[in-house]
Amino acid sequence: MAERYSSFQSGGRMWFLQRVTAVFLLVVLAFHFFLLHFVHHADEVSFLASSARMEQLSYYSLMILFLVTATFHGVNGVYNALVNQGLTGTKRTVIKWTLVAASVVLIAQGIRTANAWAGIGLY
Amino acid sequence: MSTQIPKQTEESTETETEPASKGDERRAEKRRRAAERREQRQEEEAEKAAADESTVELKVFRYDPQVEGKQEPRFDTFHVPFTKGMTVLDALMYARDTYDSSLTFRHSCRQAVCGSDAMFVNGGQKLACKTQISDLDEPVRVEPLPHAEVTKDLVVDMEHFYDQMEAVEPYFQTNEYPDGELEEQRQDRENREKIKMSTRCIWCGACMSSCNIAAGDNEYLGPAAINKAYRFAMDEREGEEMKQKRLEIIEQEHGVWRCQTQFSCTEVCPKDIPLTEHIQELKREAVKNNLKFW
Amino acid sequence: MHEHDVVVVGAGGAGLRAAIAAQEAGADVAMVSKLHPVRSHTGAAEGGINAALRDADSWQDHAYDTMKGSDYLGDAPAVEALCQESPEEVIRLEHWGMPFSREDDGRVSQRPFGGLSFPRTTYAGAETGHQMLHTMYEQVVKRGITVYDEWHVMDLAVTDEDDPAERTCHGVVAYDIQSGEISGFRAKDGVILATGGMGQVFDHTTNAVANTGDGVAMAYRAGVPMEDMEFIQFHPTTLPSTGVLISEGVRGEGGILYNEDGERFMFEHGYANNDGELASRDVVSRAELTEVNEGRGIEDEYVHLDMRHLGEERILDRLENILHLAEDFEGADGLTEPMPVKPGQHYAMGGIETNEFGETVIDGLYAAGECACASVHGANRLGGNALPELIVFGKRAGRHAAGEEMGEAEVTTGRSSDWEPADYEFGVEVGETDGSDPAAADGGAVATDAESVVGGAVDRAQERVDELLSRKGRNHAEIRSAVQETMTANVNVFREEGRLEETLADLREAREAYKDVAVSDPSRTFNTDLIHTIETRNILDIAEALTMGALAREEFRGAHWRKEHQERKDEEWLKHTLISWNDGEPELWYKPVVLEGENKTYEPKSRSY
Amino acid sequence: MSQSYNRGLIEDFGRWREFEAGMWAWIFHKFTGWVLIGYLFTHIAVLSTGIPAAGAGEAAIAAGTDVYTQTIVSLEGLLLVRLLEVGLLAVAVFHMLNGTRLLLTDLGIGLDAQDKSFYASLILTGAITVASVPTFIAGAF
Ligand SMILES: Cc1cc2nc3c(=O)[nH]c(=O)nc-3n(C[C@H](O)[C@H](O)[C@H](O)COP(=O)(O)OP(=O)(O)OC[C@H]3O[C@@H](n4cnc5c(N)ncnc54)[C@H](O)[C@@H]3O)c2cc1C
Ligand code: HEM
Ligand code: SF4
Ligand code: F3S
Ligand code: FES
Repeated sequence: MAERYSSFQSGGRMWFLQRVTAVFLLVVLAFHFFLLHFVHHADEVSFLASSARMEQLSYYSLMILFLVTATFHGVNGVYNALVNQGLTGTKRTVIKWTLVAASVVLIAQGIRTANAWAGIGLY
Repeated sequence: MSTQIPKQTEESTETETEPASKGDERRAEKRRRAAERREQRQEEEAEKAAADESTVELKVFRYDPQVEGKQEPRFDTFHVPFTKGMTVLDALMYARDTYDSSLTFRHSCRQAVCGSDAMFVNGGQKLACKTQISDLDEPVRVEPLPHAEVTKDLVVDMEHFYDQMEAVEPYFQTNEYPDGELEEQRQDRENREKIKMSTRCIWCGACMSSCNIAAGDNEYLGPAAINKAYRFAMDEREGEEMKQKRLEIIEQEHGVWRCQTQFSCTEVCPKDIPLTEHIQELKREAVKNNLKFW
Repeated sequence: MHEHDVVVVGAGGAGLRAAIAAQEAGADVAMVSKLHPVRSHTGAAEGGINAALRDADSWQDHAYDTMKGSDYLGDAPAVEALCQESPEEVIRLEHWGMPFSREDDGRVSQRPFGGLSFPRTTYAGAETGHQMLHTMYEQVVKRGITVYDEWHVMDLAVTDEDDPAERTCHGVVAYDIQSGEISGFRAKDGVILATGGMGQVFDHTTNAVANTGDGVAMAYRAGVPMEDMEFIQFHPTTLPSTGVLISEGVRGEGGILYNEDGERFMFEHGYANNDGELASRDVVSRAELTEVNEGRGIEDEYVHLDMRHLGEERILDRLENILHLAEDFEGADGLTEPMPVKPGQHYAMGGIETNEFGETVIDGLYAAGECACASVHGANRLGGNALPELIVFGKRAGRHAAGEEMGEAEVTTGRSSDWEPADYEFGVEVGETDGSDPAAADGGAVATDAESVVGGAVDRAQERVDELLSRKGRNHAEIRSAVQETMTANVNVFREEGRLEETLADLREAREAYKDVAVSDPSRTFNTDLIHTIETRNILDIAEALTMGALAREEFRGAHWRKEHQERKDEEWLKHTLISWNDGEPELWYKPVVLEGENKTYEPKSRSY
Repeated sequence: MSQSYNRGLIEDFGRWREFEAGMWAWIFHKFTGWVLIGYLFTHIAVLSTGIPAAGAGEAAIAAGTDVYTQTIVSLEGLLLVRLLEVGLLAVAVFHMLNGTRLLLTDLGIGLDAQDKSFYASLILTGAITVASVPTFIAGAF
C-alpha cells in the first residue's frame, strides 16, 4: 500500500484538517464566548466558578479538545501563511519545529491549568 | 461564362455611368446627411477640445536596461487624441507611432485571443486591446504586469509563467482510443460544457500576476496552470487512471493547497474563467480521493 | 549557429503540425517563431474546420465544392489531397484532446458553412482556431520539440545560382528579440515556412499586427515565385471600427444580413437567390459594398447582421464569443440589436508557390499554411477550408522535409515545360529601387557550402541591423500606413485599372521613402521598432506583387473583381499568375491550372449560389 | 517572477488601493487569525495563574483572594482590557464569519457572491460588536 499513499501529500491532509478544525471551532468558540461573556459576565470570574465547570467531565474534555484544535488550527495557519510567503529550506524546518514546540508547551500548560481547576492532581 | 450575379454587375456599372440613378440620388442624399453629422461631430469635438477632453492622458511606465536615461524606471506622459471605441492598446499604438517609436509592448491579434498584451492598467491586470479608454479614469496609468521581471517598458519576462503552465503535463493523455482509425472518442455535451470555460485560457498571465500567493511563492503553480490541469482532469475522455495522475500533479507541495481563495485571479481573467471555482473543485476532488486512503 | 534537421519558421497551426510530423518521421526539429506559439493568429479562427466525416458525405463532394468555390483556379491534386486527408487529420486532433462541440450522441458536431453542399464544418464553439492552436501546441510540449520563441526570422540562407530551381536552402537567419542577438539556424533536411497571413498590407483587416507576410516576402526575394497574389479574400462580416471578425458561423446558424431599409438584400436584391447569406464570401462582400455604394448602407459604411431571432439559448450555446467580440470591440449587444458589419481583408489565397507536398522550387525550402499557395483555394477560399489546409499540408511538408518518401508531385513548381511569359507592361517601374543600401536590401547569398551560406546570411543581416540602428532617418510607421492606405483604397473588393496603376506609383514612392528609414530606438533589448521596420519592407514587396497581379489579371474571377472586365474568361485565364523577384526586377509569368484530379476532371461551371 | 528588480511603487504596499474584496478578505482573515493565536497564548498564560491558586489552599479560594481570581478581577477592572476584549470579539467574530465564508467557498458554494459575502461578514461583525459593547463594558466602572 505504500505506493498508494504517495498519492496524497500532507499538504492535502493539513488543508483538510484546517477546515475540519475550523468547523469544530466555529461551534465551540461561539459557545465559549457566549458562556463566558454573556451567561457569566467577565467581572464575575472566580476560581470557584471556573473549577465548578471544570469538574464536569464533559466540559473538561470539551475544553481540552477546544485547546488542542485551536492550537493546531492556529499554529498550522501561521505555518501555512509563512510557507505561502515563500518560507523554504532550513529556515522552514526550524520554524516548523519551533511552532510544534510552542504548541506542545501551550497544550501542556493548558491541560495543567484545567487539571488545577478540575482538582486532578496532575499539575 | 458569367459566374457572377448579373444584377450586381449591371447595377454597379450603372451607378458609375448614370449619375441620375436612384442609388446615386440616395447616396448623394446620404452624403449630405453624413456630412451634416460629421460637421456636428466636429463641432462637438472642437468644443470638447476646448474643454480639453478630447485627448487622453496616458502615463506609461518606461524602463530599458540598456538605454541611458531609461535605466532608472520612470513614467512618460502621452496625450493621445480620443476617438470613439478607443482601447488602451489603440492609444499605446498611437503614442508609439506618433510620438516615440521606442515605446515597447507586446501585441498582436487586437481581439483578445493571443494573450500578448496583459498589462497593469490603472491598478488592474487588463488586456489592453480589450479595455476601452472610456471606461477608465484619467490619467490612464499603464504599467507592466506586477510580480514579473520587466524586460523593457511594458514587456515582462513570461518564461516563468510558461514553465508553470508546462509543469502540469498540459497535454491530452489516454490509453483508451476507439477502434476505428476514423472514429472519434465520444464525449457527452455535459462534459464538454464542464470543461468549456477552462479551455479558453489564452496564457496572458494576468491571473498569475494578480495572485499574492504566486507573488510570494515563486514555485506556486498558479491559477492558470491549475486551470489547465483542471481542463484535463475533468475531461472524461482521459479516463479514471489519468485523472488519478492529474490529481497527484496538482496536489504537489506548490499546487492547489497553496491557493488561499483570494479571487483576484477570477476577478482579472479576461476570458472570464472561474479560476477560483476550478481550483476549489480540484481541492475537493483531491480530498475525496485521499479520503479513500486515509 | 544552431543546427537541426528541420527548421520550422512560424508556430501557428501549419508550423506546429509540420513540426510534429517531422519529429514523428524521426527528424530533430526546431521551431523558430517571432511570437510564442500560442500567440499565433490561428487562435483567432472562429468558425470551423471542413472535413467529410459522415457517411452521407464524401471527400469527393468536398473537393467539388472547393473547386467550385475556387472558381476553378485550384489545382486538383492539392484540392483532393486536402479533402481526402482532412477527415483523418480532424479525428487526430480529436484524439489529441481538442474540445470540439458535440452532438447528443457524443460525436463531434458539424455545421453548415458558405459554399458547402453538406454541413461538414466541425467546430469548437466559436473559438475553433484557439482550440486547435492550443491542442497542437500541447502536443509539441508533449514531444519536447525545441521552440525558439520570440525569434524573428529575417532571411533565408539560400545559395545564389542564377536559376532559382538550382538553389538550395540551408537554413535561416533569426534575430532574438529578447537579446538582440542574430543567429544562424542551419537546417540539414529542410526549412518549412509557416509564417501565416499578410493582412497588414491593408489597414482594415481581420489579421493580427504580426501578420506581415514575412515568409512570403523572404521566399520571394530568395527566388521562389509568388503565385496568384491578386486573390485576397475580403470577409463580409467584420466590425467596422476594428476589423474584428464576426464568424461566418453566425450566418451558418441562420444569421441574416439587412440593409438600412431593413431589406434582406441577399435575396431581395438578387445577389444569391439560392444560398442568400451563405453564398461564397466574395459574393457577400461585393453585395454589401454594392448596397453601401447604392446608398442603402447604414452610416454610409456598413450593413447589419442580425442573429436575435436565433434565441438566447442557441446564441449562448454556439456563438457566445461573438457576443463578447461585438460588445468589447464595437459596443453592440448581439442579443438585443443587430451588429454592424462591413467587408475587411481576411485571407490571402495566393502566396509562396508550392506543390502538393509543400515543396517550393528551391531545394530544401518548404511552405505550408496561409503563406503557401499549393493551390487549394484558387481564386477564392471557402470558409472552414484554411484550418484543414494547415493540418493537411503542414503534415505533408513536415514529413517530406524529414525525408519520408511521398511519391511524385503532380503540381509543378517553377518554370516547367508549360509556363507562359506575360507581356504586360506596367506603367510604373517596379522592384528594387537601388540595391546598394545595406539596410534596405537583402539579396541572395554567394556561397555554396551550407556553413558559409548560413554564415554569409548572418553577416548580411547583422550589417543590415547595425545600419538601421546606427543611422538617422525617417520612421517606418508613416511608410507602412501609406502602403496600407493606398492598398485599402484601391486594391480592395472593387478594382479598376487606373487606380491600380496609381497604387503602383504610390508603392514606388513608399519604396523610395524606405531608403531613408532608420530605427530610433537604439536598444538591443526587445526592439520592436527594429522588427516593425524590417516587417515594413516585407509589406512593401508583397503589396507590390499583389497589385501587379491584380493589374495583369484582366478578368473577374472569384475574389478578384475588375471594373473593366466583368466576366470570367476561361479560355484566356484558366492559369496562375506568378511573379518572380529576379534579384530585384520582378517578372510576371503564367502557368496553367491543373484541373485533372485523381477523382475526376473538374469542368469549369458557372459559380452561382 | 521578479526578485531581482524591485519596481518600487508597483509592488509595494501602495497597491492596497487596488485590492478587491477577495484580497481584503484574505488580509483580514490573516490578521484576525494571527491575533487569535496570539491571544490563545496570552490567554493560557493568564489562566495559568490557576495553577498556583489551586495550590494555595481552600480558604483563599473560597474568599476569592487567590492569585487567579485576583488577577482576573484586577484585569477585568481595567477599561483598557475591556476595550481590548471588545476588539478581540470583533476579531473573533470576523474570523468566524469569514471562516464560514471560506468553508462555503471550499465547498463550492456562493463563489459568485464572494464579494457580497465578504461585505456581509464585515457588516455583521460590526453589528455584533456594537451590540455586545454594553455587555462587555458592564461593571467596568
Ligand atoms: C479572424 C480569422 C478567422 C478565421 N476563421 C477561420 C475559420 O473559421 N476556418 C478556417 O478554416 N480558417 C479561418 N481563418 C483562416 C485561418 O485561421 C488562417 O489562414 C490560418 O490560421 C493561418 O495559419 P498559419 O499557421 O498559416 O499562420 P499563423 O497562425 O498566422 O502563424 C504564423 C506564425 O508565423 C510566425 N512568424 C511570422 N513571421 C515570422 C518571422 N518573420 N519570423 C519568425 N516567425 C514568424 C508567427 O509568429 C506565427 O507563429 C481565419 C482567419 C482569421 C484572421
Ligand atoms: C471559530 C471558528 C473558526 C473558523 C471558522 C476558522 C476558519 C479558518 C479557516 C477556514 C482558515 C483557513 C484559511 C485558509 O487557509 O485559506 C483559518 C485560518 C486561520 N485561523 Fe481560523 N478559524 C476559526 C477559529 C480560529 C481560532 C480560534 C484561531 C486561533 C487560535 C484561529 C487562527 C487561525 C489562523 C492563525 C489562521 C491562519 C491565517 C493565515 O492564513 O495567516 N482560527 N481559519
Ligand atoms: S486563466 Fe485567464 S487570466 Fe489566467 S492566463 Fe488564462 S486567460 Fe489569462
Ligand atoms: S488569486 Fe491566488 S490565491 Fe487562489 S483564488 Fe486565485 S489562485
Ligand atoms: S492583442 Fe492579442 S490579446 Fe490583446
